[in-house]
Amino acid sequence: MPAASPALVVRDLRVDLAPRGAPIVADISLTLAPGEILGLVGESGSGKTTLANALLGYARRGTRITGGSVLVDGQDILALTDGERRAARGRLIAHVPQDPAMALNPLARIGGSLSETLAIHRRELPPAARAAAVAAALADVGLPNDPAFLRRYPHQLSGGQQQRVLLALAFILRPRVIVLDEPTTALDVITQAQVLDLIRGYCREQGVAAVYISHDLSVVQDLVDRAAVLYAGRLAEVADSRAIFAQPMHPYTRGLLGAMPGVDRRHALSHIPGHAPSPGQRPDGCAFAPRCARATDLCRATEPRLTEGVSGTFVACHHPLLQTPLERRTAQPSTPAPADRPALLTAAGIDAYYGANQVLFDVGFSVQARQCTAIVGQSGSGKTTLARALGGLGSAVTGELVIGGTPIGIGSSPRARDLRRRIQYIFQNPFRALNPRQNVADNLVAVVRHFFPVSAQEARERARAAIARVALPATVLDRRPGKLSGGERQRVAIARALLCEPEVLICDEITSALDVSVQAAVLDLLMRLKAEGLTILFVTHDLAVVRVIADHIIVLKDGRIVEQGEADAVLDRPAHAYTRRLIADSASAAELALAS
Amino acid sequence: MTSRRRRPNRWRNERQIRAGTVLLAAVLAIALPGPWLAPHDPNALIGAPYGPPGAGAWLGYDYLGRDIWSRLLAGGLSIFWMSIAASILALAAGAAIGMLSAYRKGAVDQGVVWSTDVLFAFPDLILVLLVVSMLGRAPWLIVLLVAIAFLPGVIRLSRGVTLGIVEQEYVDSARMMGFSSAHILLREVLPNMITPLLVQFGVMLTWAIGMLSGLSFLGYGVAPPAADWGLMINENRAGLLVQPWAVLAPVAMIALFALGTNLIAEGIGRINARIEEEA
Amino acid sequence: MIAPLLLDRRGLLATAGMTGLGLLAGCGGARAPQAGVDEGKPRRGGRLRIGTIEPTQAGNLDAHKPVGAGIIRGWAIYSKLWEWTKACEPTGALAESTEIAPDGQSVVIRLHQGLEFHHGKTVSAEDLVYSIRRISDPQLASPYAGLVAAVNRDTIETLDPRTVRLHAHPGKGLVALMDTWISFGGIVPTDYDPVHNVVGCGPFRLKSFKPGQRSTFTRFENYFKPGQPYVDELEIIEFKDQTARAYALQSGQIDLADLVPVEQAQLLRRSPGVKVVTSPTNNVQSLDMNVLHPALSDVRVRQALRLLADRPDLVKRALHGEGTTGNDLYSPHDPTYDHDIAQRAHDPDKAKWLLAQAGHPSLALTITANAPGAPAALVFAEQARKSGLDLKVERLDAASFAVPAPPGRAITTGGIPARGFLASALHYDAPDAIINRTNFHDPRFGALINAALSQPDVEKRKPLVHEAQHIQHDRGSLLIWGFTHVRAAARDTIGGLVAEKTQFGGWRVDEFWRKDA
Amino acid sequence: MATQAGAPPSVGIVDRWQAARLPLPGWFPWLAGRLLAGFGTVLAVSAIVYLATLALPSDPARVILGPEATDKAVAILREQLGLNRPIAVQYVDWLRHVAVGDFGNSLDSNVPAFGLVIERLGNSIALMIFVLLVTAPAAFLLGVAMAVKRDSRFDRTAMTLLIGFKAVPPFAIAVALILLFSTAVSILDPSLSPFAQPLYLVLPATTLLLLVLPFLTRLIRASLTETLEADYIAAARLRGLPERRIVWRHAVPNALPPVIQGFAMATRMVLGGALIVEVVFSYPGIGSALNAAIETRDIPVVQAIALLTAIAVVFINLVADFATVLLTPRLRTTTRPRLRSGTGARLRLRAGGA
Repeated sequence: MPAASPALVVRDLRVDLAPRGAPIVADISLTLAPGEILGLVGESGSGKTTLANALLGYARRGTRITGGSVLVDGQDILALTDGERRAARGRLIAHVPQDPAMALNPLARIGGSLSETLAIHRRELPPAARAAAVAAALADVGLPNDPAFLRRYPHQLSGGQQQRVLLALAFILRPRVIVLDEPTTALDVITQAQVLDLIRGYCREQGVAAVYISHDLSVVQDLVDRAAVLYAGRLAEVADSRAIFAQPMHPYTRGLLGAMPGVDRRHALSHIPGHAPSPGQRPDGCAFAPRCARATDLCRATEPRLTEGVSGTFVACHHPLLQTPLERRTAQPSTPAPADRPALLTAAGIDAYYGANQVLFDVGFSVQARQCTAIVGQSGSGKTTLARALGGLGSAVTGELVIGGTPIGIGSSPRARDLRRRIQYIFQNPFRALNPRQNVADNLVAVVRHFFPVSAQEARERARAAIARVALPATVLDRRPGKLSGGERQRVAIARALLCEPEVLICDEITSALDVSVQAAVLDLLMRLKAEGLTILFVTHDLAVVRVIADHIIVLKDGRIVEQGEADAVLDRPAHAYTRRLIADSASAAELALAS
Repeated sequence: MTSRRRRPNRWRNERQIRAGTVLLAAVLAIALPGPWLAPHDPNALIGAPYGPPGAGAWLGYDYLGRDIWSRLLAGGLSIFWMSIAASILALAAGAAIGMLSAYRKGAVDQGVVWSTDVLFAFPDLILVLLVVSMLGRAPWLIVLLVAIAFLPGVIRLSRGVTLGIVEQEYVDSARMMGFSSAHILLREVLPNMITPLLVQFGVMLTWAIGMLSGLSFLGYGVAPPAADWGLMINENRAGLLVQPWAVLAPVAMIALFALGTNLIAEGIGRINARIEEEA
Repeated sequence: MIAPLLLDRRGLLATAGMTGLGLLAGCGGARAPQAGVDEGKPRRGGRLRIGTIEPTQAGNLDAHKPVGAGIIRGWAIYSKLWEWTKACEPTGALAESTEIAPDGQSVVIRLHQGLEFHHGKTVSAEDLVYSIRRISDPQLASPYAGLVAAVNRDTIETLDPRTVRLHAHPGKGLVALMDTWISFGGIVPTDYDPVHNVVGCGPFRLKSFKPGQRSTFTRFENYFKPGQPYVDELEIIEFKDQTARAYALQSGQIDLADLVPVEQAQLLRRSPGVKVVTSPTNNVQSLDMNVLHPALSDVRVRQALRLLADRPDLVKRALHGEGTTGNDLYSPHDPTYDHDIAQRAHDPDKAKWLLAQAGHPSLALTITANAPGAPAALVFAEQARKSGLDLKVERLDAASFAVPAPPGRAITTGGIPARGFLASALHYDAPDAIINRTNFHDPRFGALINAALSQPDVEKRKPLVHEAQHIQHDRGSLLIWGFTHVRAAARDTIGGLVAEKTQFGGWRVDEFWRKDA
Repeated sequence: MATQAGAPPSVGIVDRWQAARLPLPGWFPWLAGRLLAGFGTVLAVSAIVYLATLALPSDPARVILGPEATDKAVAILREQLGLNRPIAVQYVDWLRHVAVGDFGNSLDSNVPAFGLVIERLGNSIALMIFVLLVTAPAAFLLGVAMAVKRDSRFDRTAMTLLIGFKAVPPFAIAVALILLFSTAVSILDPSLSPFAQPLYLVLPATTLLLLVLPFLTRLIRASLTETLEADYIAAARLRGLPERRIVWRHAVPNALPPVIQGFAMATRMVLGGALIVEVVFSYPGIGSALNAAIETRDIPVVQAIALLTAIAVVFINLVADFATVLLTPRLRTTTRPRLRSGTGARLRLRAGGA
């Protein structure tokens, strides 16, 4: 711990829901030295965004900061008057929001937003000095600062550029502390890496402390000095980043790391059963107890306090694992395609158009039965268009498609009902995959009776079996999708697909909207289904997931296949420069260190 | 601590709906059983024209000497069923057209959008006045015309909502599985349109009441000698300053009726919107 | 049926103005007018503002084809050969003498000496000929051409610069000419044009005219009545709404309001500085029975309906008591009227007996009414219902009501402004009546009317009219249940507005004067 | 109820223009398309109006001459008015005249219908402007105040009042106002233009105000409430910008587009609602003119009013959509909307419609 006076000291911070008073975030205590980056990791519902806002003394509608203090350079933000607090925001402690597209005022030009911040906080600056400061701020984040760029509107910038503008807005007043709320989630892997470098460099050079909030451990691992894990509104574990990855003490942290896929090696993922309780529904005692294999009556009765474990580390658990390091089991490698058997699904000469411009250029490939073929590409590579074309959607698509020897219409061209049954599709956003007005049983029964001439009774029976097969409790059948978590809904979607007894299951980024722990469970399920004979076509941009599940990889760039081959071979020895670039940006330095 | 928010508006909606129900119940208590409760025959000529309120008739007599209170009791039924019929008709037709055109897209959709623009541009009252003066005052015709006047609004709403729903993945999934369009529309799209349509029904009901009574007021509504609130206003308007009750009573009833339905519609709309958010 | 503006009680839905015919002559009711209070000697000068009601039309200035408020403007601009006295008899105006030939087939009319038009031209025989030929000119298509149909417009003789002889078409009589041609017989110069050269010899010259809004006039010094008109300037403002006009009169924005409906009259009678003058007239209120209708072709059914009408109750409710009961006969003020015919009593039992006799114990009929006629229709329907008849009332707006009646129509509300017996017959049920909605063609009755039309001598005409009236009373097609009063209102500072037996109390612009001039 | 703003240009049109590299502003093809659609709409309305008025059962000639005129006279007048020609010929001929603003003469006062209607339209527009001039600022300030003080006692009472006024039909309010202020109201001198008599405008304007104010205020409140929940507002607060500046410089401008659409709807409501109000107050506007014209079957005037109202409505919609496009940089610069399919993009269900 560097000796200089701490940049940020948070003591017993607590934020409650406004009307009902149930705690969203409680007992938060942290200290941060200048130049130090603290990673704050938490899955959805853990209250990380509420915490981020509370550090700047801001509570969204429906929430209220009810206790604790936030000292920045010795000044308690929460105790300031409204006027003083407003002055402190930006100058003392700055904030970088999550989704760049939504966080910039669409009517304000880039230059305007920047000079406005200066005009408010640094009134004494004459216009010329202010313009210079704006230009300097843009240069710091690697953006052009010519007048044309300054006059641009947010919608005229790329995602990465927008995020850099937000960084400039945060850096411009030289704050002592910066709070970054998942700044890279909305970006593609390559831009994400650039932004992370930018942040790391800035904090080091300016000696600025930073709190980097994320739901993705792999991103945090590479950037932060110390990491803190947030679960159900409470700090589960705080430790040096290297220590936490090697020797996680809290069962939840251990579970998270276990569920984290890595690009470097094919890990066998272990997932955490159940899902995190949302504010107001948290059980007594340790919130993680219901999901913890080591839970005892003590855990269920009393709330564990954050106590110091090994020097410099803190853990809130009655039975922390102090000595046992984390071992990552390696799954068996991807099975190469057997030469003799014919491909189950072959596609050739696929072209697709979006309006006037072409998106797919003469794409052709084949998918082996009982294997998982991954289609990998960044946003805009056309992978989703391709997937939808195979699944049976998309009007401006041409090409041949053959399944099990019989030709099948591509895109929205007509298909026989039995052929439609053999290919099933799972969508990315679980919250829009199920009809909200029908309960799960009705959703499933309708599909069964569409494809198979069975009675309602028989259909309901099959539905119950499918739900069990995707490891969901039978009680889910009578509930409406609205009452289920993201992970549960995605499993129901998979169950719906399984009911059709498909031969090929196309998964379009089905885990990207899920938390790491839930993603692991779903990937686990898919691998079990593959083992039971299902052929899977997995579309994603996340190479770590590909490493876990794929046997065969097809890399797509700007509508063309640049490389394809056996999964481990392609990932270990990428031939094409673009693939190499993707792998480099996905794998974090620390993880590489772990692997060696 | 900053930005503290007072009680959310959940209880305001219950109160709003309760107030609306009370008002509506009061009006219906007069309108529905009215014809059988009326002390005198609504058309009977019993008092002096514009006779002041007195023993026989506590609201007095209208321009022909008929008991205002009896006519008020008998006059609510027509406006009640006609406004509900018009709203339901417009809702059913509008929802169907809007849903189909948004689902089909292409030329059909453009055609529907353009024709709703035409109907919107056409001042609806002109259409109603012209046709009523052409074909006479049959109640079913008036209901049909009022429904047509509301049609573009409902089409636009249902088309907008359907466009939103059709983008959803569960509709794509149904399409991929080869479900028929009819199935998709009836089981996937329609159930999700219920809430916005319900709210629009409430708003339309209020407009229908206003329009129907306006028509009677201009003399194009229900034909005499029927007892109808709008007609009562029209008939007795000349004697407004001599016997105000003949006009004030029906005006008050119409206003309360419209207010009641509106409060209920607003309340239901807001509660449903919040349920929708939580789903 | 004519929807006289006069009978309109529903301010806003006044439609008679639209049909434009309402305003012919209208003469006094049975009772003598209220005694004219002595207002002293009329004073010269000042400005008179009259507010009239014109809800729908913009109106025009044509002497022979006035529309809407054009009629009251006609009284200011144009004079006629004759005019109505306050006792409702036609008397000479521009005409010095009118002699009808003994056989009623021709009439000699001589103009006064030295009459002038507004633009100075002397009024001569050629102008008279031009005027009668203009009103009857088919190209002008004036609705009032029918009233001078008896005159042969091609065989008019000019005896001298001031005298002409008119000949009747064969078989037609000219006895009623004074009665029919008096209202729209404005005498205009040969160079007359209704838009660009609006000239007559009436009491005022046209100064300005804004259709649908207002018209202003200046005094015509050579008016044929010496010393009249008394005011220097006249202004006619067209209001769209009775209530607005009533307030204007109360607040002094206007000086006089014509044809005030009964509701406004009750209000104005209680307002300070305003007086309301009620003229009892013989303007007919009737229910016209279509004789061709299967049930109504039977005299017994017609008589039964006439017995069912409770006439005092109809006057009380439909006219708010401001009217007198009728005896199914028009023009009671006409000298040839037979006052010995017994007044029809209200006898529902006899009516039920008659209906049973006619084989229609429970008759179902429809009464077609326009806005002014609706109240009476509703009241009569209610009265009939008490005796088991099912009368449905169908209210039409003005335009649909004006269309010629479809054959199946049973009863229609109606009424005409009062005038002489013959003129009324020429209107309602004479053989060649302009509008015969009731399709009443009784050979004997027709012969009597034609004979009367050619019999200028009153005494010789009386027996003919009496017998005709008996036929009407015994088997006629008109249920004339009442006659209505006409009200006009003015500020107290206005003189010359007196009750009279005609409906024109509010239009005698040449009589009004300002007491504060 | 912000109706769907004019949909951003369909991709097809933009591409053709873009390909042609014409130096036109991005939104020009959209504007050209909208003008064409607007013209088509007006043409369709003219056809409906013409056919509807001609199908009226009663014959205009008879209506002018009244029941007393002989059938011969009526026939002559029909000929003079050219009512015997086939409908199609009459329609085309009528359209030719209408194009130059000649709707023929009013049947009852043979004054050119166009002149009569324009004057009455002027009165109605005067009333409309008077109403909107009062309603716009009032609705704006009230709406903003309610949005900023959301769920406060002020917000709740104001909302209840607004719902109350929105519900009561306009003519009921009108009748009540007449009774309350019957004597105080000054009388319209028919000859002077309403502009010169503002006092007369008070009652009809108040009635229309009560019809439009609730709608507009709630629209502004809803739009601003939604904008205040946006991420860039929270980001601005976290940048330490004062609340007042955030509301007026950031939130309100972004809340404007749906409000402008609401304004177009409000003007349409005033034009529509004015008919009954004008009739009740006998205000010489286009509403009472229409009511009278229908009663007297004055077909040229009915046609003129219907068409001019339709043109006014189409024009208002166009102006509103155009303003929306200008106010939204994303639409104004119309670089073809890039597909943002980023992983974390939260696709919000944007229900359009009322």
